[in-house]
Amino acid sequence: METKKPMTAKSTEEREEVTILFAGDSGDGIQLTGNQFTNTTALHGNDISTFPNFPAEIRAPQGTLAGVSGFQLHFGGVPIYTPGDSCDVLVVMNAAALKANLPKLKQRGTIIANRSGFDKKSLKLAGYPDDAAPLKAESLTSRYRLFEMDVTRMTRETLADSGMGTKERDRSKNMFVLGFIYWMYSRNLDFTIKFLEEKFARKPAIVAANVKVLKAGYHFGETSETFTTRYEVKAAPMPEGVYRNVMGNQATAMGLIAAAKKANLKLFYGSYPITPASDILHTLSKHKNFGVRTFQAEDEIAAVCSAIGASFGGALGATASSGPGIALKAEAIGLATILELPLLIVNVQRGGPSTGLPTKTEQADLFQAMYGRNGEAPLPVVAARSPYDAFEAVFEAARISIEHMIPVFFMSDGYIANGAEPWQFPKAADLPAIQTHFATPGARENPYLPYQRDERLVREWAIPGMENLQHRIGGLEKEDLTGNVSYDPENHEKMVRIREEKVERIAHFIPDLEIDNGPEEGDVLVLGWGSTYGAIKTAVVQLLEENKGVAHAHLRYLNPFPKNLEQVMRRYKTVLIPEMNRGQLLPILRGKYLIDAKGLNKVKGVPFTAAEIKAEVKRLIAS
Amino acid sequence: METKKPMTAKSTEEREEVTILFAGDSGDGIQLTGNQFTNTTALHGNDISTFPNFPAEIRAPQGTLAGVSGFQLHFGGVPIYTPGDSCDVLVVMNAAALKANLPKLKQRGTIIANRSGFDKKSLKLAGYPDDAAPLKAESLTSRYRLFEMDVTRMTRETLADSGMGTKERDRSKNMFVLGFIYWMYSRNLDFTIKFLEEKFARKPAIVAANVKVLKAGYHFGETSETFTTRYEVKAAPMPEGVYRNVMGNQATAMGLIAAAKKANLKLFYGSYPITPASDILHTLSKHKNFGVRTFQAEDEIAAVCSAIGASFGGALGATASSGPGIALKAEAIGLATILELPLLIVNVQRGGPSTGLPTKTEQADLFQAMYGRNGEAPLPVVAARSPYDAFEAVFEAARISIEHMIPVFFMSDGYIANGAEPWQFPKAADLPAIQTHFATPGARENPYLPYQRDERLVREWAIPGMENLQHRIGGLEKEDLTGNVSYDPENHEKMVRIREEKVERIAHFIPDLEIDNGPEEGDVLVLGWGSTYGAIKTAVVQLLEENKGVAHAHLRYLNPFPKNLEQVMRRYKTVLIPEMNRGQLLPILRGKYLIDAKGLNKVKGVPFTAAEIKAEVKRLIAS
Amino acid sequence: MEKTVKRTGKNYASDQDIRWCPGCGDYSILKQTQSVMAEIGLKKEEVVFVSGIGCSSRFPYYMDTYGIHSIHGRAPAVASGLKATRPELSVWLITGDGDALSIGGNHFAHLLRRNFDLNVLLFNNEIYGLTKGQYSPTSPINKITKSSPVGSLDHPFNPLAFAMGAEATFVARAMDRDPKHLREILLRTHQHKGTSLLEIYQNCPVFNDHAFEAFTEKTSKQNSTIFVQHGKPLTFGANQEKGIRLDGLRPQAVDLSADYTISDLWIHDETDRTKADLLVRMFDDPRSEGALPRPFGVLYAGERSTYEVEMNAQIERAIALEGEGDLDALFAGKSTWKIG
Amino acid sequence: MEKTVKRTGKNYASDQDIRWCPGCGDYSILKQTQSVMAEIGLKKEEVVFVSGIGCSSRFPYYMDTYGIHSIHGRAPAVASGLKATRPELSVWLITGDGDALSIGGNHFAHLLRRNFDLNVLLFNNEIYGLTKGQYSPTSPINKITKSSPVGSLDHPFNPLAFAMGAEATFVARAMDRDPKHLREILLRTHQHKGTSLLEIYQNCPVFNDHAFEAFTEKTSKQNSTIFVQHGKPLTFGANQEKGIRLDGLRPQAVDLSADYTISDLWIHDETDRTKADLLVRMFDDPRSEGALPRPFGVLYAGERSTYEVEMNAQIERAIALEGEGDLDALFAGKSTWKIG
Ligand SMILES: Cc1ncc(C[n+]2csc(CCOP(=O)(O)OP(=O)(O)O)c2C)c(N)n1
Ligand SMILES: Cc1ncc(C[n+]2csc(CCOP(=O)(O)OP(=O)(O)O)c2C)c(N)n1
Ligand code: SF4
Ligand code: SF4
Ligand SMILES: [Mg+2]
Ligand SMILES: [Mg+2]
Repeated sequence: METKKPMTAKSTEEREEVTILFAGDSGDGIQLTGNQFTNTTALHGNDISTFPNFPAEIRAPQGTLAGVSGFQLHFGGVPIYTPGDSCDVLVVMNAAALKANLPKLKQRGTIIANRSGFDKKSLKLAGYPDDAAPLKAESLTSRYRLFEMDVTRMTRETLADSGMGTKERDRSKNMFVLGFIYWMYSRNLDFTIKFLEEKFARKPAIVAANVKVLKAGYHFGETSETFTTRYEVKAAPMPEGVYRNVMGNQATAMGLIAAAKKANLKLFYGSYPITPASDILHTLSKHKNFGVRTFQAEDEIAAVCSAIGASFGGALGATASSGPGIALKAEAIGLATILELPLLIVNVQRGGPSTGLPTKTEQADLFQAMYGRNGEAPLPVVAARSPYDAFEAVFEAARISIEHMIPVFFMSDGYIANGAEPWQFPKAADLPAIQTHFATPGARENPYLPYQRDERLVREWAIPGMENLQHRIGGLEKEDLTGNVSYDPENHEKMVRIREEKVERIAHFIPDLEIDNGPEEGDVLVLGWGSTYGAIKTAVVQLLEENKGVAHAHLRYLNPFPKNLEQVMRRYKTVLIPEMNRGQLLPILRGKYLIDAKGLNKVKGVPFTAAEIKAEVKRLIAS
Repeated sequence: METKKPMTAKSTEEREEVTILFAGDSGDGIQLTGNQFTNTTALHGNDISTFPNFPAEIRAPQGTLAGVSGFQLHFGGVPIYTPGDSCDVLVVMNAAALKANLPKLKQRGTIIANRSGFDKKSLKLAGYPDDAAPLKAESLTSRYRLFEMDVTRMTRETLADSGMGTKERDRSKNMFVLGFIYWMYSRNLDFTIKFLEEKFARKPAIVAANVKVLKAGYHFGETSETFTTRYEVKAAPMPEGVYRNVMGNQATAMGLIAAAKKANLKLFYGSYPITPASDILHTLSKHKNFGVRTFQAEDEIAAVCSAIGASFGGALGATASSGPGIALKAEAIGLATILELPLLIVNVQRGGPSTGLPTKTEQADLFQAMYGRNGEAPLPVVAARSPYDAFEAVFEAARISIEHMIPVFFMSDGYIANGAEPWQFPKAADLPAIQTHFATPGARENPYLPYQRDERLVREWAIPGMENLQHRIGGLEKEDLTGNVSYDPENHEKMVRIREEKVERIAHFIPDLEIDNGPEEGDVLVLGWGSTYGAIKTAVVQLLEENKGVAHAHLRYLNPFPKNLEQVMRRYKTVLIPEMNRGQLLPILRGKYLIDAKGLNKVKGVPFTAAEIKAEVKRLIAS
Repeated sequence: MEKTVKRTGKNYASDQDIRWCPGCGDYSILKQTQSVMAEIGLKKEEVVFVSGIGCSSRFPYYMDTYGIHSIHGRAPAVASGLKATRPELSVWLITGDGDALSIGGNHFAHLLRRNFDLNVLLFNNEIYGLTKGQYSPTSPINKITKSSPVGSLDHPFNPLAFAMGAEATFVARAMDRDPKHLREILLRTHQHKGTSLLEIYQNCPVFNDHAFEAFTEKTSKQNSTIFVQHGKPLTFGANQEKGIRLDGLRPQAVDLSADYTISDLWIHDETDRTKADLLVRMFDDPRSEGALPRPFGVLYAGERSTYEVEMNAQIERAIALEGEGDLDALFAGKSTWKIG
Repeated sequence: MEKTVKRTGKNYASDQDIRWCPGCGDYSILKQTQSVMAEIGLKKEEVVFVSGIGCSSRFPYYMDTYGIHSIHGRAPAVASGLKATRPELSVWLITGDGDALSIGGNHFAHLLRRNFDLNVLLFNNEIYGLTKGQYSPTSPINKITKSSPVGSLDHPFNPLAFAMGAEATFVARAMDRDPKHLREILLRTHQHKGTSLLEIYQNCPVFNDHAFEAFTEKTSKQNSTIFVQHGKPLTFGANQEKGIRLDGLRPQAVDLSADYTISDLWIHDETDRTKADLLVRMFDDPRSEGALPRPFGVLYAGERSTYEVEMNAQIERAIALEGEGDLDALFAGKSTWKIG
C-alpha cells in the first residue's frame, strides 16, 4: 500500500531525536510493536538504538508489575549511540506499565495511555490503592502531557464485523498503537504491512484484520482532535551505503559464519540453551546451507567439549552461554588452553551471581573470563561494544583463535544481544581472509612435532586424516616440542611461560588503542569496554560540546591489552573506568600499570545512562 | 625389642640438622620407609618436615625415571620449616633413582646405593648409555661420598631359610635400608617393630621376616667395616607439650571434625576423589563415630551441591577437590554465595592448567578462588601455611563460614597435603566455641525474614523442622529482607553491595597481620601466603643472621585482607611476594593498594627452596 | 510427619504470586500436590521442596513449606545431602524434562540407584519452557522448535525406561489433565520408601501445546491410555473392553469381546521388575498404526533399603563400637611423644 | 578405511612407554585392539582414540593413531563433536567405570541415544584405579575401599542395563582374560553402525584383584559365564551341557541331560530388544546360590540411523534447497535500505 500524505490542518514539528518507550503486558505484543517501529524507522533513514526489556517469566501474571514488557527505542537525525537515558514518549497499555516506567519519562514528556488498561482490575493488579486514578493524579497531569485513548475499544470496533471473537480481536491492539505512532512520527506503513503479509501468509483473515487495525490507528491520529502536532525526524547523516537493522545475537551468529568461511573451515557450534544467548543457536541453526553444524548438547560441559572435539577434527569449534553456563565450561576451557586448539567461547553476560537476573544485562563476568580456571591459564578476551559491533568483534575473536591456535573469549551481554541498531554491513569480499596454520601431511623431512612453534609461538594444526601426522594430545602437561606427557619441573615452567607469552605476543597482531573521541591528552580519559560504549560516547560528545577536557577510548581487546594502553592512560590526569559491575577491569589495570584509575560502577541490570557518566566526569574535573 | 647400645669402635658425630632423600622404584616401599623414619625421628624429639614425591602413574614402568618415588625428610635439633633445599644423604634403590635425584644432593653429600639396582637392565631402564657405570664415574666419586651395599642380596640371604620365595623376600628390601639408616642416625627400632606387628597382625611370618631384615640392616651398619661414623641429631628445643606427627590432609580432616563439633553441627562432607585431595575423604570416612557423613558423589558438582543441601538442612556442609574439580563447582559455589549458607570449599591445589601435573604442588588457583564465578560473587579465602597449620586454618575457615553464614574457600596444596611435621595438638576444650546463628522457631512477634541481617550483615539460619520459619531461597536475585525473587534494579545493586560489604566486614573478626620474623620496618618485607611459609621462614631466619633488613609476614586471610595489611606493606621499602604461580596475590595487592610490590615466581610443581628466596631478597637489597 | 492438624490444600500455598502462563499444566499439579499434603497431614515445617531450574522448578516458591530453588539439573544432589543429614524430613524434588534428563541426567540416575527416600515429580512437557521453546531429551525426533527449525535429530529418552536402567525402585506416570488419578498416584509416590519417580505429562500451551493430546482428549484417550492397578488385569477402552496380554515376551492389545477373556490378560504386578521393564517399553507413538496404549499408574514399586537408613546405621554402629567420637583422642592419633 | 596395507598389531603401537601396572588387564585390551585394527586394515591417520581420565584413559597414548586424552567423563562429548564434523573417521572412545558411569554418566547416556557411529570400550574394573582405589558406580554394595572403610552403600549400576535404558543400539560384553573372544567382539563392535558399547571386564590387580575371578578362573568360569551367539541356543557349562530357557518371562538355567533338550532353550536373537532387556538383567552375583551365568558377547545389535548421517543430510538438504550459503545475502538479510 502507498500511504498517501493526508491533507491535514495539523502541524508538523521537527525533532532531532526522540526516545519512545513502548510498555505493556508481556501478552500485549510490545516487542513486536517495537521491532516494527524500529525497522520502519531504519528504512526512513534514521539512526537508531533499541533496548528490549522483558520479564524473566515466560508469561508473568497478566497485568502485574512483574509482567510488564518494555521496548525502548531511540532514533534521530543525528548519530545515536544508546537507547536513550529517558524517554520523550511513553506508550502504556495498562496501569502496571505506567507504574513501572513513569520514572523513565522526561519532564514534560508525553504519555499515551490505553484507557481500558486502567480499569479497576488493572489498577489493582498493578498494586495501586483501591481509589487511585493515576491518570488523573495532579502529580502526573502537571508534569507530563497525557493522551488517553481507548485502544481496546477502538480495536474491537474496527474489527466489529470481522467475525472474530473478542479475544482474537484484542490480539491486534498493538497494531492500533503502532499505526497511531506511525502517524505521529510521519512514518510509512509499508514495511509492517509487508511483514504481516509474510508472517501470516497462510492466514489472510489475520493479515486483513491486523492491517485494518494498523490503518485505523494511523487514521485515528489524523482525525482525532486531541492530536494537533505530528513530528518529523529527518534521516541521519550516516555514511553512504546499504544498511540493515541488526541485533547483537544475530550479528554474533553472522560473524561466526563469516569467520569460518573466511578461514575455509567448517563451523561447529555446540551449545545449551540459556538466556540471553539462545538466539545465537536459533540463528545459526537456520543457516545449515553454510555447512554450519549446530549441536544442542545435553549441558554446557558437553557443549564446549563437543566444540573442542570439532576443533581437534579441524573445524572452528564455538560455544556460547551466559554466566552460570560459562562457569560450567571452566574445566573444559582449561583443557582447550593446554591443547592449544582454536575455540571460541561466547559469553552473553547477564545479571549475577548465580542464576541472578537472567533477562538483565551486566558486565560482571570479566573476572571469570580472565581468571575463572584452575592453574595458570591466560586466554585472549575480546569484547563487543554494541549490537552491530558484535559482528566485527566476534570475527576478530575468531581470527585470533584460528591464527594463533588458542581458545578466545568473546564477551557480549544482554544489552548487546537483544538491542538493535542499523548496520552498514560489509561486503563479504572485503573481509580479511583468516589464515589457518595446518601442518603438511604426507612424507616429511622431520617428524611432526605437535608443540613446535613459529615466532608467534603458534603450533601447527595437524588433523585426523592427515597422513604421517598422527599424534596424541591431552590435559596433562606436555613436553615442549613433542607434546608427550611430561612431569619435568623445568619443562612445566617453560610451558607455562610459553602459553603466557603466546597470549602476550598477540598484542603485535592487534591494533593500538585509539582515542574514539576527544583530545589526545587532557583531564579525563573515560576508558570503557563492552556495551558501555554508547553511553560513554554520548556523554563525551556532550561534554566536548561543553568544552571539557575529556576523551573516550574503548577497549575491544582485554587480553592482551593493546601495546599502547599504558601510554594512552598516562596522557590524562585521571582515568575513569565505567563498568556495569563492581569494578573488574579497574583493578586489573591498576595492578598492571599502578595508575590510580577510578571506577564508576552500576550493577542494576540496566545500562548506564549518558547522564550518569557525564555527572561523574564533571565531578572528577571539579575535584 | 630393646635395642641395646652396641659396644663399637665407631665414632659418633653430632649434626644440627640432616636431610635424607629416600628414592627408589614406586614398588620399593619408599613411602613406607620414609614414614617410618619420620615417626621414629619425631619420637626421638627432632623437629621434622617431610615431602613425599611420587609419580602420577599408579605403578609407572619399573626401573624407569617415570617410576621413581621419593621421600625427602629434613630433621634436626633446631627448628625445621621445610623438607630441605637439598639433601645430605641420598639413598637410592636403583639407577633411575640416582639419575633423577642426584642434582638434589649437596656437594660432598653421601650416596647410599643398592648395588643390585645398578645391573645392566637397571641402567638401561634408567636410560644410561650401554657402557655406563654411573657409580664409578669420576664426576660422582669426586664430588660425593659413595657407599654401595647390596641390599637385595643381603635381604635375600637374611631370609634364606624363611621358606619364602625370592619375590616375597625382596619385598623386605626397604627394611634393610631402614634398619641401616636407623643405625646411622642412632635411632631406635621400637616404633617400626610395633608398626610391623600391628600392620601384619594376622601374618606373623611376615612380621618376623621384616623385623629380621630390619635388624640385619641395623647390624650391618654396626659390623660393616665401610661405615666408621654414625650421627647423632639431638632433640629440638620445641615448646613443652605432647606432639604427634601429622600430614596436611589429616590435619584438614581433623579441623573440619573439630569445627563441626565446636559449633554443635553435623559434619557432611560431599566429595569426589581427586589427587591430592582424596585423603581428606579417606580420613573423614574413618571417623563415623563423630557423626561425620561422608558422601562419595558422582562428580564434583554433585559433591558441592550435596553439601549445600546439607547446609540448608542445618549441617556444616563441606566439599574438597583440586583445581579441575573446583572449576566444576564454580556454578554451585555461586548459588551458595547468593543463598548465604555456611559451606566450606577445600582446594588442595596441584599443578595446572587442566589436568596438569596431578601429583605436583602449585598455588595457581588463587585467582580461581577469588574470581572464578559468574557475576559479583566475592567470598572469604583462607589459606594454610604448612601441614599442621591446616588444622587451625581450616578451623578458622569453618568458623568464618558458620558465624558469618557464608561459603568460604580453604586453600591447601599438594605439598601441605602430603607433607608431614610434628604437631603440638591442642586440647579440645581449649578450642574456641563456634557460634551458630539460628533463628528462633515457634510463635514470633515478627514474621521471619530470611534476609534480615545483624550488624555484621549476617542473616539468621532457619532450617527445615523449625516451626513457622518456612521460607524458600534460590539462585535468583532476592529482595532485601524477604528473600523473595526480585528483579528490581535498585534492590539488585543493594544486594550486590551488601554481599560485598559482608565479606569486607569479616576483617573486623580476624586478627591483624603480624610480622612473623624480623624488624617492624626496613628494606624488604617478604609477604607470603600458603605453603611457601617454610621456605620464606628459613630464608628470612638466615638473612637476619646475616643482618639484613628483612622481615617476613604471612597471610592466612586472603579475602578480606587483614585491616592493617596496607600499613604493614608501607613500612618497607620493597615488598616481595613469592608465589608458586605466575603472580596471583601480587596483582591483587598492587591493584588494591597501588604499591609496587615485586613477585618471585616459580611454577615447577615443586616448592621454593630457601636459597631461591634468599637470593632474590639479596638481589633486591643490592639493587 | 503424622497427622496432626486438619488442613486443606490452601494451607500449603505460600503468599507468592504464581508466575506460570495462563493454562499451564503446572497449575493442576500444584493444586493436587497441595491437596495431597493436606490429606496426608504433613507438617509444613517438615516438608522441603527442592527444585532445579525451569518453569516447573518455580514450584517451591508456591508452597508454604521449606524450599530451595537450586541450579539447573542439580536438585537431586542438593536433595541427597539434605536427606542424608535430615532423614526425618519429607523431601520432594521438582524437576522438568530438561532439568532431569538433559543437564541433570547423571544426578537423576545416581539418585535413583542410591534410593534416598524422597519423591521426584518430573514435569514432562517435552520442551524447554523457561528458555522459550527448544526441544528437550523427551521431544520426539524431527520436532520443529526454535533450535531445530528443520527438525530435531536426537532420538528421545523414554524417561521411565531410563529410570529402570538406573535401578529405580519406584516408577509411575500420571498427567496434569487427570487430577483425580494424579492425586492418587501422588499419594502412592509419597508412601513408597525410597526414591519414588513420578513422571507427569504436563501441557505447555505456549511452546508445545497438544503434546499429550492423544492421552487427554476424549476422542482418543480411551484407546491410547491404560491405567494399571496392582493385581488387576490390564484393561482399557471406553468400557474396559480391551486388554493387554503377553504373547511370549510381547505385549499385545486384544479385544475382550472376541477370542480373549479377561483371564487371558496380563495381571499387573507392580513388584515384578521384569514386567515393569516390559511395561515401560510400551511407549509407542499414540498416533502410529497399531500403537499399544500408554500405561499410567504405578508401573513398578520394588523394595530396597534406603541410602540414608544405611548411612545412619553405619554411624550408629561406629558409635556403638568405638564410642561417641572424642576430639582429644582424635587429635592424639596413634602415636604421640612428649617434650619437656 | 578400506583395507590397504597389510599391517600387524604392532604397527598401531606408538613409541610411548606404557605406564600401567604390571599385570594390569589393560595390556590385553590394548593388544587385542591393535590386532583388530590390523585385521580390519584401518589407516592409522583415519583412526582417532578419544578418552577421559583414568588408568584406562591413558590408552590413546599407546596407539599410533590420532588421539585425545580429554577430561574426566567428557570423552563422549568430545567424540560427538569430532564425529559430527568428520563422519568419515573411525572413532574409538576409551573410558572406565568411573569415567563413563560416575562423572560422565550423562554424556554417556546421551551419546547412546543420539547414536553417533563410534565405538565405546568401557574398561570396567569396578574401582577407581588412577586415584588409587575408591569404589566406583559398578562396585558391589558393601565394598570395602579407601573411601568406604566399612563398606560402600551405593547400589551399583548394571552398565548394560543402564545402556539399554539409554536407548543404546549395540550392547556387548567381553573380558581381558579371554583375548580371543575379546578380539572377536571388538570386531563386531567396529562393524556396528551406531554407538557400539563394549563393556570389558578388566582386572585391576593393584586395587581390586579378583573382582572377576568367578568369570575367569578355570574352576568357576564354565558355570558362571555364557557366551551368546546370534541364532544359537543359550548353552554353557564345561561341555555346553547346560542351557537357559525362558520360563514365562524368567530365564532359568537347566540341565540338558535331564528334562530339557536343546530345542527348549532360548535362542539368542541379538536384534530383539525385549530379549536383550532380559539378557542384561542376568546379572546375579556369581557367588550367590543359584546364580544364573553372566552373558558375554553381543547382547543387542539394533538398527537406527546415526546422528552424523542425519545431521549431514539436513545440511545437504539445506544446500539443495537454498543453495550454498552466500555471505553477502546473509549479511543483507531480509530488508535493507540505502543511504546516499
Ligand atoms: C547452567 C544453566 N544452563 C542453562 C540454563 C537455562 N535453562 C533454564 S531452564 C532450562 C530448561 C528448562 O526445561 P525443563 O527442565 O524441561 O523445564 P520447563 O521449563 O519445561 O518446566 C534451561 C536450558 C540455566 N538456567 N542454567
Ligand atoms: C574433574 C576430575 N575429577 C576427578 C578426577 C580424578 N580422577 C581421575 S580418574 C578417576 C576415576 C578413575 O576411575 P575409572 O574411570 O574407573 O578408571 P580406571 O582408573 O579405573 O581405569 C578420578 C576420580 C579428575 N581427574 N578430574
Ligand atoms: S512456558 Fe509452558 S511450561 Fe512454562 S509456564 Fe508457560 S505454559 Fe507452563
Ligand atoms: S591401578 Fe589397576 S587399573 Fe590402574 S594401571 Fe594399575 S592395575 Fe591397571
Ligand atoms: Mg520441560
Ligand atoms: Mg575403573
